[in-house]
Amino acid sequence: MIWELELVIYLFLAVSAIVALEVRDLLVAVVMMTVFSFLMALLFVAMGAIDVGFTEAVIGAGVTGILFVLVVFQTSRKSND
Amino acid sequence: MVLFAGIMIYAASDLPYRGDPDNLMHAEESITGTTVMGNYFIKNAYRDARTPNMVTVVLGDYRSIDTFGEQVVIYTAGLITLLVLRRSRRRSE
Amino acid sequence: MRDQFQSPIVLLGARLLSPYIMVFGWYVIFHGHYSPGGGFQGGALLAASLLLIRVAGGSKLAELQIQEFATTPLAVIGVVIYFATGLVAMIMGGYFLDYAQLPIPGMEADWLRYTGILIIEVGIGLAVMAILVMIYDNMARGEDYG
Amino acid sequence: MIESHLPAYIALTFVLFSVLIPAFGLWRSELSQPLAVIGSGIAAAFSVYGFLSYLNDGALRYFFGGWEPPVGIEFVYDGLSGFFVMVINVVAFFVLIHSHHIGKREFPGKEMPYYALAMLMMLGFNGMILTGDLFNLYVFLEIASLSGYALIAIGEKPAPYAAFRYLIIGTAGGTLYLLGVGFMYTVTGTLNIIDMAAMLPELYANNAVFAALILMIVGIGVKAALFPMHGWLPDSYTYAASSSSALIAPIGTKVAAYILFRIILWLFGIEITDAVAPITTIIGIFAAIGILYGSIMAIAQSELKRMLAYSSISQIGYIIMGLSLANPWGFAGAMLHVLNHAVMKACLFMISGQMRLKEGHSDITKFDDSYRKKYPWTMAAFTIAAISMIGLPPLAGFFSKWYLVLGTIDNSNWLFLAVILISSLLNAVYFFRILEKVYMRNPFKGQKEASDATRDESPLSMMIPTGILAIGLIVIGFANAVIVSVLLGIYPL
Amino acid sequence: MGDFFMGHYAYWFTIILLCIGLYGILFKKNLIKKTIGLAILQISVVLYFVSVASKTGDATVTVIDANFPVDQVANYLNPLPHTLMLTAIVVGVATLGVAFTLLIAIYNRFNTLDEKELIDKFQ
Repeated sequence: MIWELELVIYLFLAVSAIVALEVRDLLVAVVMMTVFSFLMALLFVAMGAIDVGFTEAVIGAGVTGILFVLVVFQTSRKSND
Repeated sequence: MVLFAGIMIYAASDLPYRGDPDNLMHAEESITGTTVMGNYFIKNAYRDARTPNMVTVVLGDYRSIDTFGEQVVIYTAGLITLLVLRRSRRRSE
Repeated sequence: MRDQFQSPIVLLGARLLSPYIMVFGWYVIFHGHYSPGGGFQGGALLAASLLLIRVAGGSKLAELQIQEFATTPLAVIGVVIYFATGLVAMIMGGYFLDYAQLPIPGMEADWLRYTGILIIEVGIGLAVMAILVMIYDNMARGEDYG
Repeated sequence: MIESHLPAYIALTFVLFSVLIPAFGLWRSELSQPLAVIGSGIAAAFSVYGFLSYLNDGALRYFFGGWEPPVGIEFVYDGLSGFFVMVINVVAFFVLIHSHHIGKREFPGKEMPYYALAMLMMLGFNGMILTGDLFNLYVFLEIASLSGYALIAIGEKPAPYAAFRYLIIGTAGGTLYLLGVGFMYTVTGTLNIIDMAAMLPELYANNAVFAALILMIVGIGVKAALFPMHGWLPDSYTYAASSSSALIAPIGTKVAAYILFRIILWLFGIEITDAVAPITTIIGIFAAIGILYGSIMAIAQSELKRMLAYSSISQIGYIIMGLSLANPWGFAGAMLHVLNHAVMKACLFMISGQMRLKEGHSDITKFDDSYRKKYPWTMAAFTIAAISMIGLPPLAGFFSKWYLVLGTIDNSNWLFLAVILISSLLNAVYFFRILEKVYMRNPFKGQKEASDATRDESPLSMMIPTGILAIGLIVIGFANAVIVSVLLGIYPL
Repeated sequence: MGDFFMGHYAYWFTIILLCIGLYGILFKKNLIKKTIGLAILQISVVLYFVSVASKTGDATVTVIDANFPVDQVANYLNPLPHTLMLTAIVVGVATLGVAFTLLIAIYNRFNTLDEKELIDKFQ
């Protein structure tokens, strides 16, 4: 529990989540979502949950990222809000 | 949503301190005298299954039906893509 | 995925990387007893190695690797491995998924549990790999509605 | 031997058949539906047998993996769960028989994944009912709801959008439930329901427990379509394929209501639930608003399935109201209403499926008196179910409302009594509207005369399940005293 | 006060993330944005569970090491929430897969993913 590190990651998490929701270009939103997942994996490892961090890195950042990109390519890339 | 935030903060104000080893979920024995799961797993995981990684033991043995359900969830998701998106070509048509 | 122009460098990188990810996936499945990892992570890594080729090289190349109609039986096999393990234990007189009742001669209860966990992790890995690839394939081909 | 493994058998039958159907279905797709019928038939037989043996031998706990409950996960087969499992499995059995022709018409070429997912959904519902572990309940909840979204997404053109809205709302609800479980786990250190219930009396002043209760009620209430969270329901039931809505409508909301019963009456108990704020009263008021809202909206609809969907919102209100009364009569009335409503709604949705198969629509404004000649037995079954829905004696629907009324009188809660009576009148309005169109002479000119129509009854595989359910309503109506005496024995206090 | 802060700041940040996710679900009109909000909500709940599993002091990760005897439970983190969260992550991925499938089906039929336009096309 290194609380300074955790605090920094928390701030980045909040920023990336807000950017992912507010940006108009959906591909950027998806990339920010992947960044969010990866930071979250980092935070899990920092808290000692290596299994959960590993899973989040592989599944959340990897596979979900690929599927998100695929959906954006299959549908439209623009968003109105 | 403000209501939700209010409820959450209200709840969090009374949660036990994070990481406190005297927490009830980390305690040796619960208030009614039954076994507390977390400590049982730490103490007995290696003895029961000869596996150093406790998470694997809990996942695969103690709570194996959870894991089975989880596999079924993934299986369900696969079947759903098959159901919603694909249409099998009949030979007769 | 729609026809993008193909970059040979990306394809070369993906082809170079894919086998190592796959080997690492199997390592994660079988080494889950001693280090972080297990069926889900390993299966997801296996799927990632297959998806990498699919993303980089398009579906024609990917057909050579694992064909689309093969994914559903693989998923079923993965579920059946887990289910049958539990069922065998149940037939041998224990509760469902009671690995100590597995009919493997010459093993104590704790080593039987060790083996049982290994078997189900392989089942989970297979099912997760097959299904993630299946989701990708079905999504990439779009819906044939109407 | 068979008794001690019974809870596992019921759930595992569905797993087995959900694996068997793809295995055979890749080879021959037309085998899927018979296999699904066989699977649910076996499970229904197990659950009826299990409930009978429960009456003789008492409750049963099944430890998965051989680990004792605080450590492992258990399935609890007591009176409440046995009753619910029996109701949903028997109803699902009849609906699956009925879906043979609908499947050929509404989703051709998709039988294999459809029936496999129907099996998985039943597995999820059975697991939710039987499990004695809060996190395990979440896993089964997700199985059931994921396959439910998929079954709804099959159907008319807007069906995927309806399913997507349901998915967003339902998953958010599931996540809130999981957060509630997290609070409970943090405070008590256990996930087992029986274990936790023993600890809670010493912790009831804790804010986190109260917040967890609210989060769980909101999360499950989304699934149960409790009044403010009902927005997903009408669209989903209307656009889904007829067999999907016939399968989900009688079962899905009932199971969510079961979870509410389990959480409020068994896990927390009435005293702890009402310790900080009068939760049960608030739920009851919402249920009352839901009853009136659903009935009034149902009158405004012209599409049969949408009308039935709004009627579902109102009927789930009765069940939740029985929970909020928290006395034995209200409990018995709610339980009896679960049984009745499952049978009635299944019957009515099956009839709307038959209308869609035969006429190609289920639009109430196009109903006329030629239907009486064309489909005499279908309309007879519809009449029985509709009258039972309104609540006229001696059909089943009357008795559940009667016991609910007894419960309100017992609590001297005159507001709820008035709500029940008013909504019965509203029910009568919207069902008699249809019955009038079918049985009275049509006032419009240029319509087909009844004598012109020839008899064109639905196929036997649809007519027999509908008929059996309609007869079942009469039987339940006459046997209500026996059922209620059993149900009163389940009440925990 | 400092003690209270150290004990609770993880909860507050988790609550902030939960509220961001809920905001995305409730107020965003684009369906892919709604899905992103859903993912944020789910991962935040995972974060809550992981943060309550931690212990102060020199507790290590959940792989047994010969240097740390298992008799003293303070040596190891609580493995149960970690296990639960493995399950919850996989369930979340399955949910997202289903959501993507439905999104593709919706786009295929209505050629838009904006909620307002979709509701306009119904009438």
